[in-house]
Amino acid sequence: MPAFDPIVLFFLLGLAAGIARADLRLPPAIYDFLTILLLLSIGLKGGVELAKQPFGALLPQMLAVVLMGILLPLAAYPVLRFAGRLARADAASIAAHYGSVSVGTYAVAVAYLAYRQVAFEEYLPVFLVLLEMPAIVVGILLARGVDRNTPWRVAAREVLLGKSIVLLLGGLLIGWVAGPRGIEPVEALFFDLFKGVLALFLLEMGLIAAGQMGSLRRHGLFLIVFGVAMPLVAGALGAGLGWMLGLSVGGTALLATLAASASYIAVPAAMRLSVPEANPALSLSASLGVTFPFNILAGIPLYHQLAEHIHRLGG
Amino acid sequence: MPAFDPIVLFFLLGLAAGIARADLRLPPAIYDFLTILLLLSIGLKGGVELAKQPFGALLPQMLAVVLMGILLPLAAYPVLRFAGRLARADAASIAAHYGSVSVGTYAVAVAYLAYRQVAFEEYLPVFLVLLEMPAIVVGILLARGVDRNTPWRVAAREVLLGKSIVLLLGGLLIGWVAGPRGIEPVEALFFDLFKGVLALFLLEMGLIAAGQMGSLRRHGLFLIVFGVAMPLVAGALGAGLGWMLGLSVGGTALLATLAASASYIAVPAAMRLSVPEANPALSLSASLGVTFPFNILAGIPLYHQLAEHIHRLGG
Amino acid sequence: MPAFDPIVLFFLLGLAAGIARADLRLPPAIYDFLTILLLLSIGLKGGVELAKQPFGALLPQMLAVVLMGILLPLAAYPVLRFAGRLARADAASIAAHYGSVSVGTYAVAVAYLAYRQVAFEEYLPVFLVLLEMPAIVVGILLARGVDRNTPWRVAAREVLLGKSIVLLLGGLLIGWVAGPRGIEPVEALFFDLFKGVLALFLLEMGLIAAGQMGSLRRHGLFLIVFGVAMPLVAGALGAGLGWMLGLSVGGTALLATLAASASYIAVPAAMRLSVPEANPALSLSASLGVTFPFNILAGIPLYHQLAEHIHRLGG
Amino acid sequence: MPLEQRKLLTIVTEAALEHELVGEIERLGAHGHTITDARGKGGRGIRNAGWNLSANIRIEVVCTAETAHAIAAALRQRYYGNYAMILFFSDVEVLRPEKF
Amino acid sequence: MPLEQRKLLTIVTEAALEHELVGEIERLGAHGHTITDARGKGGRGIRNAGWNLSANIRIEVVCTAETAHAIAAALRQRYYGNYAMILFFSDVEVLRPEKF
Amino acid sequence: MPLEQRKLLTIVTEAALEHELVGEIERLGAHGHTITDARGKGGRGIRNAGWNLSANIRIEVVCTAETAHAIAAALRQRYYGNYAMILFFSDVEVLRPEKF
Ligand SMILES: Nc1ncnc2c1ncn2[C@@H]1O[C@H](COP(=O)(O)O)[C@@H](O)[C@H]1O
Ligand SMILES: Nc1ncnc2c1ncn2[C@@H]1O[C@H](COP(=O)(O)O)[C@@H](O)[C@H]1O
Ligand SMILES: Nc1ncnc2c1ncn2[C@@H]1O[C@H](COP(=O)(O)O)[C@@H](O)[C@H]1O
Ligand code: NA
Ligand code: NA
Ligand code: NA
Repeated sequence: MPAFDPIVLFFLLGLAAGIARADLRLPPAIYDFLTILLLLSIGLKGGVELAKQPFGALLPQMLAVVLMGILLPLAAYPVLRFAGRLARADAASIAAHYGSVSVGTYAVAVAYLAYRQVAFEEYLPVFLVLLEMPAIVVGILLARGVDRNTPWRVAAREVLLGKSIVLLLGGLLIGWVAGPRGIEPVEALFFDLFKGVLALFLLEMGLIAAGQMGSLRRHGLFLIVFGVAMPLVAGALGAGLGWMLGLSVGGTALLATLAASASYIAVPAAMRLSVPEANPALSLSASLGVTFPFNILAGIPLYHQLAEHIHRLGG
Repeated sequence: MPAFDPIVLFFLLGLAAGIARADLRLPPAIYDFLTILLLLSIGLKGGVELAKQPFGALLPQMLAVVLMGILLPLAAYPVLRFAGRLARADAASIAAHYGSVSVGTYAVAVAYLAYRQVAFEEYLPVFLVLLEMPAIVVGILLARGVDRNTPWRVAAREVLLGKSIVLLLGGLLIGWVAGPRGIEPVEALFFDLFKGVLALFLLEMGLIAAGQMGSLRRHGLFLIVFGVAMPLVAGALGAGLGWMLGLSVGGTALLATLAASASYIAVPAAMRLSVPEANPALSLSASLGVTFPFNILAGIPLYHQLAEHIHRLGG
Repeated sequence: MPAFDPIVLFFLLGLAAGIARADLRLPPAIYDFLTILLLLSIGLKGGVELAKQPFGALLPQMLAVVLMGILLPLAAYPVLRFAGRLARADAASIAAHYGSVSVGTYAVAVAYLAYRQVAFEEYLPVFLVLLEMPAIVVGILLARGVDRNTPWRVAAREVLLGKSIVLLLGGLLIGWVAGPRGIEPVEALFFDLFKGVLALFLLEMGLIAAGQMGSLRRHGLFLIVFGVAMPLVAGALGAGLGWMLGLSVGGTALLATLAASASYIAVPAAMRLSVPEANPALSLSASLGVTFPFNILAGIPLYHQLAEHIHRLGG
Repeated sequence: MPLEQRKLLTIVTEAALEHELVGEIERLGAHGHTITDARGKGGRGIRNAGWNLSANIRIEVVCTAETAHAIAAALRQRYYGNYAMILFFSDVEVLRPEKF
Repeated sequence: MPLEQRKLLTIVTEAALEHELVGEIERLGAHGHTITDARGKGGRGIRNAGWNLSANIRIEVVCTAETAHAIAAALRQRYYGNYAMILFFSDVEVLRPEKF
Repeated sequence: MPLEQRKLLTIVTEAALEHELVGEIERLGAHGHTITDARGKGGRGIRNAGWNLSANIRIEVVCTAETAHAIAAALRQRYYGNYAMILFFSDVEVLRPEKF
């Protein structure tokens, strides 16, 4: 069995094509479509499983996860600001990206676990939803302090009414209300095609990541180092938390992946409008050009091993 | 079992997202694609079944259905003109919308019956095709009388060569020529994914319906009342006709749904060009903002009960 | 069993709709998407099978196929130039189109063989990749001689980094690395939907072919005759070569189809930039308006019979 | 470089009219046109491209002043009353006057 | 045909701003606008439409010179510092001055 | 608001040329460009965007009159003979002359 899921080969193809400046790109409408399918699929899957859980039992886990989403950007900020000598707005914006999560990375981790037949708590998409937002609030506060002029409404609108949350949450609700039997008729599209859709999505992500290489070169070594070190640290924290919350090995690996992943859909959009002085090229080249490739190529197997390790040690 | 098919949850999600002005919309190219898939799927399915029928036996049914397509708008017009006090062109245009049919509503009804494992005459897509057109001719005549300047060629082109008819009819023909075995290789796309495609389509329809709410508020109560009452009356007529034609319970429910549904693809396009003085906001807000939601949320189960009732009474 | 695969009915539907000037067209983004899916599917399928072959054994076959790709345009050129009295650039460009291959035609042939359960060497997509390029080089040389100003870099970029090669080759590599088990998770999208995707693609090809009819009428009889005769001759050559290389009946039929098919994606794009004085309407109307329909409607069954015949005669 | 004056007529209107307008423009003497898909807002409300009935197109025609005025007059007469439509003229310079 | 002068203000900027800008333009007195999707390159690098964050839009507003200048001034003040954005004015003639 | 005159050069041509033209425009001194997808009709027939070979693009360049003329001259010389292409100039006013 290869070290990584064959699905990341599509990412590598996109990356290679992008670096070679091949005449290849998915039409924007298709990229949108694939994103919508992924978000709905993940939400629906989570919702169906959520229906089987006693909701009360999840509450403490949910609180702990939100706490992690607040602490991660707070921890990243000083590193970016002082070790990286970044401007305040840039440091805050990047911190927000890394405190939040990446749906694509999560999907690859799910595919990875499925490929290895590792079970996990199927309600984990709930954590995905929960982790989207807190880091954005923290990031805005870090950038502007407690400022009366902060366009909170704009930021809130961008996040709460952004595609990611609406479709994840919408999927969760539909899955929850409809239940396993109700979802059956749409499984062929949302579940059977999931991996294929993810493969195409990764192809495009490779092309996009290749496009970030240029600005990465301009913005120097620090972002590369940060883009690899941060997910490792965050992944370890996430794994630790997963174990403490009593998640299975698979669930622990997924929570580690969520902690380690950096947003490139919801957070950039929100930050662009609420902290406009932050340079989006910096956060995106770190998140898309370094951390995303690192996570799907090397990170996820690592977090999985880590989860196994902790569970073996911790019993 | 819930009162309605879980698939309409996607419509509700779209509606909620639209009303909340969420940043969500399917790219136009995707909406087009989903429509094309639905039309072809329905056509193919019907064509395969048509191959099993003696065509002659269908002819009387087909004539009766066309007659219904002529009578419905004639009945709706005076109500719109005099009770609703609408301008002649507007009354005629809305009448045409309600005399014709909605493919989306039909698809939801098919999903609803399948979910409940209610059988129906599989050649019903033929009626769908037949019902598209007569109401348009009636609507134009109502608007302009027997006028030499009526751009019949434009109207005919819009309908006969419009996407709906070409794909439904094309699908019917292909299904009919290819037969069940010939269609097998394309079933994975056109049949297995049908419900999933419909779910996404309904998501977008929810967003579109939400967009109609504003103009609905402007154009007042009458359209809302008409948009609910008209499908109820037409649905009852359709159910009666279905029973008289000897259709099964499922077929009767589907014919009732066809009668009750209002067009939002073929008719608006044809009317825009042949009766330009009609305000499209009126007909669309009634058809999309009231009747479509009403039918898929409450109407279809009702028409199904009605069909059962008639068959029980009528024997 | 009908004489042709039911899938070509979708082509006929598109053709009829196009000729009738129906209001039907796939959004460009969707056409792009379908092309991408087809190219990746064919590549992946080939790659998986390639993994099972000793590569060395293929080398002689590959060389022979490349040779055919060089000879075909060299043979076509004098006919076009002298019998057809075409300008040098035009003759060279059309020769390049016919020396290269059409992915759509190949896909229909694969569907045709699958429908008839005729086996073939699954690594044939390798030949598809190999045949894309040589004819382009030959075509440019024919048009410009050995000219120092020839923009070889532009032409090379157009082909090597064009969508066709990148996705076919990328698919081959991914399939080869991942192997059958690695590809399994994405089979639902790339393999199960293949025929359906092809059906939609053919629908659009019909519409495009209909658009070529006008310029065909303008450019006269010669192109029509050439567009039918050339594939017949090339198909016979391809069948002969297939038999000499020891391919199965199915493989022989496929190689004949490749030889007989004319490019309409990679070659036109490359020629437009490297031989701009060639009129693209000429080559496209022959390739899309004559040869493509001829091949999928009549050619493929013919090449199949031919392959059977040769194998029967040759033992 | 010898440049000559022409008019650029820009029309923004309902996508449903594309087929008809293109014919009309040609009949009135224009030698070409360019169309892009658009969305927007005006007196007849928001038209934002989600689906065909509410989509806009933006048509540009480079032509002589006479042709531009003839097209504008025809469109005003036939479409202003019932369709979402605006049009405006601007001055442009072209290289090959015989083309326009 | 009586024609009247107006200004055409063309803005090319980040797609992310669409919602905000449309509101701003309306508040400052324009009666309509037209938007097309675009890609391009400028001082802030290549922006080529692959996905929303790097996509551009092109907004056109036909209005009086005063409104055009008011919009330009507001955008310059609020957005020039932090966003990819250009704008330019041209002279156009319209048929129905009351509309713009 | 201090405004300065610049030229707006608009090119409508085959989508296949995008990569090449963008390079050419930059080499000739323009500081940016904006591209939208388009369809249309002209001397070389109907080009309606169904697929890449028959699709058009519409390129806009705001620049000095000299640069505009230099680009136009280069394009005329290299592409007019063999490609579907039109171009035209108009006068625009800009806020930040140093950008263009
Ligand atoms: N002042 C304006 N500036 C730019 N575009 C406009 C303006 N007014 C209207 N439009 C465009 O023209 C279309 C039709 O305008 P109307 O007929 O006023 O609804 C609108 O949907 C807009 O795209
Ligand atoms: N000189 C120019 N001509 C045409 N469009 C331009 C020009 N400069 C910038 N743009 C467009 O305006 C957008 C923002 O410009 P900038 O703020 O300079 O990055 C670019 O992405 C281009 O689409
Ligand atoms: N008179 C015109 N007005 C507007 N656009 C034009 C005109 N002539 C040509 N075009 C556009 O320029 C492209 C190339 O023109 P041509 O080289 O004449 O075929 C066409 O496909 C149209 O999009
Ligand atoms: Na994270
Ligand atoms: Na009806
Ligand atoms: Na060939």
